Amino acid sequence: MGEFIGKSVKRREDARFLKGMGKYTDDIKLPKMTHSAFVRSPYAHAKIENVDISEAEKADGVVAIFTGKDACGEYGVPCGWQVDFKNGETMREPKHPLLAKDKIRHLGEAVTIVIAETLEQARDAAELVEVDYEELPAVTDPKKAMEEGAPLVHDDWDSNAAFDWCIGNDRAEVEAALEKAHHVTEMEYRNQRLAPNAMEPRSYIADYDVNGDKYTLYTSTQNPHLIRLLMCAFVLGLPEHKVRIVSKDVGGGFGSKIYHYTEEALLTWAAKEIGRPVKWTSDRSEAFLTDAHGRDHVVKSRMGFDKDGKIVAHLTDEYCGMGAYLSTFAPAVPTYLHGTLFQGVYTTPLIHLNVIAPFTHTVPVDAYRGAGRPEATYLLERIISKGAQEMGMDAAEIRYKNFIPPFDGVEEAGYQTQVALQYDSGNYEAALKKGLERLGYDDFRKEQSEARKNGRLLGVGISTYIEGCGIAPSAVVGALGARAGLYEVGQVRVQPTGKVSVFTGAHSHGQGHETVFAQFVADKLGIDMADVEIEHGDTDQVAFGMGTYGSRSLAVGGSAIIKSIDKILEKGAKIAAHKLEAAEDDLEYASGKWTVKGTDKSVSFGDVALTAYVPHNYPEGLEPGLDFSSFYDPSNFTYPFGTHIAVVEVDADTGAVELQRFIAVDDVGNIMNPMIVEGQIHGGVAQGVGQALLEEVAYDEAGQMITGSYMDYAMPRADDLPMIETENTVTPCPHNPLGVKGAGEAGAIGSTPAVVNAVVDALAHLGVTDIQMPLKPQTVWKAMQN
Amino acid sequence: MKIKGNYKLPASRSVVWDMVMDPEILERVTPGIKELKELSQDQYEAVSEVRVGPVKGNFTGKLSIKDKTEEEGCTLVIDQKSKMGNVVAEIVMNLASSDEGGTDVTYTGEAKMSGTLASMGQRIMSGVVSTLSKQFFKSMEEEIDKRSA
Amino acid sequence: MNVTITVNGKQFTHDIEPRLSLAQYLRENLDLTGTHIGCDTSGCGACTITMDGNAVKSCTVLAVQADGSEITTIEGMAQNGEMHPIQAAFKEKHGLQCGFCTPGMVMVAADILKNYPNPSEEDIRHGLKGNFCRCTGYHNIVKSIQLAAETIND
Amino acid sequence: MIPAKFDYIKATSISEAVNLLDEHGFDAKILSGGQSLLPAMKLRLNRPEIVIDINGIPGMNSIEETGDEVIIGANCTHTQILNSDMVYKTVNILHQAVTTLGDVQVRNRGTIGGSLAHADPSADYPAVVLACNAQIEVEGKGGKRTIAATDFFQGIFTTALEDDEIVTAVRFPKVAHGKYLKFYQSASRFAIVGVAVVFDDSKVKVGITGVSDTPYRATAVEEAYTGNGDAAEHAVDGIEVMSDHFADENYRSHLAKVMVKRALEE
Repeated sequence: MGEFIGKSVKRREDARFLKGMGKYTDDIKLPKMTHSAFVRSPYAHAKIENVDISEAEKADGVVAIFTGKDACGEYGVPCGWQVDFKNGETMREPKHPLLAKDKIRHLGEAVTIVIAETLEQARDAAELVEVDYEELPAVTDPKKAMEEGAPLVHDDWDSNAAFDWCIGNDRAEVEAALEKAHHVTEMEYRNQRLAPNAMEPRSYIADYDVNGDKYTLYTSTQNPHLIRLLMCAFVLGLPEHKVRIVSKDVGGGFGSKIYHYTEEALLTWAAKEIGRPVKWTSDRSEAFLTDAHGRDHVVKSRMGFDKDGKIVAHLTDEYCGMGAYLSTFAPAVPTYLHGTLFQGVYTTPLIHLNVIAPFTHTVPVDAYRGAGRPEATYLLERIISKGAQEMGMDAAEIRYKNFIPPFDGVEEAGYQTQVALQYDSGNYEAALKKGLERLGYDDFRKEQSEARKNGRLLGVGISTYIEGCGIAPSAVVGALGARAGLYEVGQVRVQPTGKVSVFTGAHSHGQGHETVFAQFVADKLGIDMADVEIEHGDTDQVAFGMGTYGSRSLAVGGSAIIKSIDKILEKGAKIAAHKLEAAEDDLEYASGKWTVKGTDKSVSFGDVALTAYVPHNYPEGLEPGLDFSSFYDPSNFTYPFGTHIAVVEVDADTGAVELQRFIAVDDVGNIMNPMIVEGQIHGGVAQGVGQALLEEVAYDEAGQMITGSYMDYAMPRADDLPMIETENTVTPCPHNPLGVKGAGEAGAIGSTPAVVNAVVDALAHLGVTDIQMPLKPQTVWKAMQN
Repeated sequence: MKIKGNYKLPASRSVVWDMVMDPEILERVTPGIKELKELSQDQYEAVSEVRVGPVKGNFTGKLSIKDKTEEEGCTLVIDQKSKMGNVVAEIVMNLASSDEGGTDVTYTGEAKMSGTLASMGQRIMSGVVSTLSKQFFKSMEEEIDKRSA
Repeated sequence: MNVTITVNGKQFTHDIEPRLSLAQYLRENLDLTGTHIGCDTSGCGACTITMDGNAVKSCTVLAVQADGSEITTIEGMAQNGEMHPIQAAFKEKHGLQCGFCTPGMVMVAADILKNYPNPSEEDIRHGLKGNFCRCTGYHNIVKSIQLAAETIND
Repeated sequence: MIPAKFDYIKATSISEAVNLLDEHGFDAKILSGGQSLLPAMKLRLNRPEIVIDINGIPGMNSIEETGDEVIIGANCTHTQILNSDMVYKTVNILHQAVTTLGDVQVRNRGTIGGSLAHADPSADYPAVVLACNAQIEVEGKGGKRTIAATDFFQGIFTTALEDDEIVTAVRFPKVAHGKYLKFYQSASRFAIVGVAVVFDDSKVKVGITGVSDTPYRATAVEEAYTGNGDAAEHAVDGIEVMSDHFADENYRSHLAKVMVKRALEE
């Protein structure tokens, strides 16, 4: 370990954020910039009979108004992942128009954009646009969308299914095993729809420079290069080298800012039309209606156990809502990011999952923190606990019985699951053991039974999760339907003075890349962190990139940088050898200098850098310069895992749940910066607890959203949460150079079932075996009454 | 959203029925209604200004009466549009003679809202309907008082 | 309407529309973009500033209402290039990730510490009720404010 | 979010505000703390043509004590009330309610007069003013008058205020022993049920907010009270109970009883 790796180095990005000097997209003002406002549908499903912009056009300050009848109405945003029907039929992929022309398919779909000199004028004029709609019946529930006679979201097909997919063992074989099982536990529930709610609303500014015929889009995205690729190649047909995407400070994403949104392409198009920059920043109300949501699975599941509590088979059927259109990664979420985790940390021998993914009259659903893995973990960790409860077993004991034994992926081979993946390394029982020790499990059970005698309802919930991060390699994901590679790019440019600029295709929107990446770069080069600058979020600066999501930045992006560092050191050694008049093999590199082994003869990194750029005395045939770029395509996913434990008390009179303790034991492989990893876990846990107890996007039957603001969409506030107790076990990833696994989503994956298990545990003696999320006081109270 | 309630009016069924069927009276007693224009038999164009605490908006649209059974009941169909969202409601109203000589009015129905009204108004909507209904019947009562005076 | 407002110790006079919120005024007229807007219903607290010493949500105050008042924004917290103890504590305790809610958190923390110089964890969590953070789970924000209290009291 | 255009007038006296209200009728809106009005205007759920700011009117933001009363100016912010030692000592139940109200920032701007005039069915003050039998001082074209809390609330966002009247102060009788308890909605933090109980010898006065479209005195509870929590069973007798996404009629009725019981047993 070096000077910085593994240390809780304070973040270098903090100074600007703490002083109010961050530059989020909405903070940017361009000369002659115009402002825009959208007219959005108040209906979930409707025919557009007429759009009258005549009054609006006359309003003060209006620069332009566009509707679906303008040229922009011909463009559509594509999906980035193709998942076909299990019978071979191609995925149904509707066009997602930039502005609706004839038909509305979800509440809040954009009908008209009004561009004006000021934001006030744009808003005022937008109110004057008259749209005549004929409201049509809507369907918002994924299961109901597949019922006979359900309103069709797209008329091009005879059902709402985008695809119907399965994974695992033969269904009949799984069913037969369930028939024979000693005990079968069943569950039916909804993994409710969530709104990601990054605190910075989406914001875009498009600019067109007529001189260079060049577009610039400033956007609050997690994924600048992919936005450029999709927008240029699939939406607007623009040459990529004429388009620059800038995404500097971004105020949180949690998935919702990965995707290419219609507004990005529309503004880019409009900027050229009007010859001026145009800005749009979402209101929170608009965000609820238009940001991609998460989850929305309707689940029916059966798990079979033998008499010892060993799982013998697992069969699940799900309806996973896609919303009205297919968002960029939507099809991958309930399939390859979900079904592939159905093995969990258990030795389940037979698994089958069927997923029907229907269109509904709702905003598109896509990856939200964890993406498919929280939904898989929720199912596994709830159903195994429910099974234990039904069979009179202890929740920890049943898990110990079913764990895959420890394996490090080096001495012992990786673990091949029934659902396509090969886990890299794992030690699942160690994490559970550590968590139970931290809790004082046996003592808690005593306290719980004492409390019950006094009418107090205490409960503990355990969740032992696994997830898959840094999805790769590209050839595999390509075979699974991805329309992009999932490698990452890392460029290391050593400046003549020995200062280092690193360009990464990963993107930080809170994760602290500028610090963590600089930590390992400085260590690997043996130089000071202050001499390393991390650049990201600008397609003109960074060669290419695949952005940040799926906890991939360090495992994939970091590894790409390591590859370039290796090349730097390899070339540096040649220069050093020349300068020291020694053989390369006789040199060793440490603490920022090459030394001839066993002597005090050395040359510094800075000297070598200068020589590379002033190659007067230089190895023959070697190119000047010290600047390398690498693409890293991992050989496998990484598989973080861990144990989360929640302790709750339920108010017997009101059903209110108090989260008293939360213990998170996470194994994310090697840890670069413990402070940042802990912070990621805290945040993930808060979001997972949010899903368990508070959060829910609710649409009514007609497709109106009844939780469209912070007055009705409940998110955790400071007084909803306790301090979060974090612990780690460390099982390095065997296949990437840093041995890291990823920490961004773990918190949100393990926590949700832990909390629900705890509440059910608190009420178990009352005969409660399941409660639907979110566990609102009313819901819990009603469960207690039955 | 479900709407239901009942109210006792101190007048006979025939008086209450005639009042409900009289657009002039309806215009006077219905909270917020500024203008009720008869389009055809039992079909009206309504212009209203609804003011409930923080919410104030102008609505326009149709109001019609169907399934009429003299002195027994009818269905009120409301379809009102505004900048902040639209309201569509169908309310079944039944009249029954009460023991004390008055009329028991019971109403049940369903209201659908859209737009900002729907997404922002959840917390208060059942209260709004309750208050508006009370206002309606209180005005009816005043109208009855006026007539009997 | 003409307003004169003192922001971070400097006096400004502008002719503005009455409907301009103080948050927009700070961002658009003064280019003080550290004050962020995260919601429409006064629920998120990202726009928190202090007005005559009290934390308020600047999205729910009209700029015309601030006529004659003294405003401090996040940009006014550091003095002579030195971070305010609250800012320094947020850095020390990793009380921020994406940074978007951070200015509001720092400004409300100032109000909390004004009223509770030795706050308990509960006082802090109670005081943060009006501010959403989606990144940190509040854990390190609470720790930051605890540390800030210690530093200020020292 | 940006409100529709309006004219802004900063009133310098009560009579000026009243005259403006009289002149402009429903086109005008009084701006006090603005914590409910401004969000509604930003969402364009309301679009007054004239906003009359009463914050600058002198004499409306003091807390004063007479022999047996505490008089709180309508423009007093929630924070002012929270920090008042006098309120803490003499009307502690009011102090209790304010601690649960909104958040730091909202309490720093919002005012007691604004909140009462707004008459949100889930606000905290109504339960307290009802249980305390507070008197609400108002002024309009017709002069000053006093409205008893029990006559003040008439429906959702609806009060006994005439169209040209504004709240100028609230007079609380000193209360030796009282309890405010709230069960809040987890998103808005408004009350699903808020219960204020004032104990007076062997009797109680009970005010309830959040349950119905109008906050009410739970007279059935008061009549049945025999010194313990049993009377809580009558918390919603004769009351039309609201229903929403977070609490349907059944659950809300149940919660009302639970919270009344707890408050009575404090």
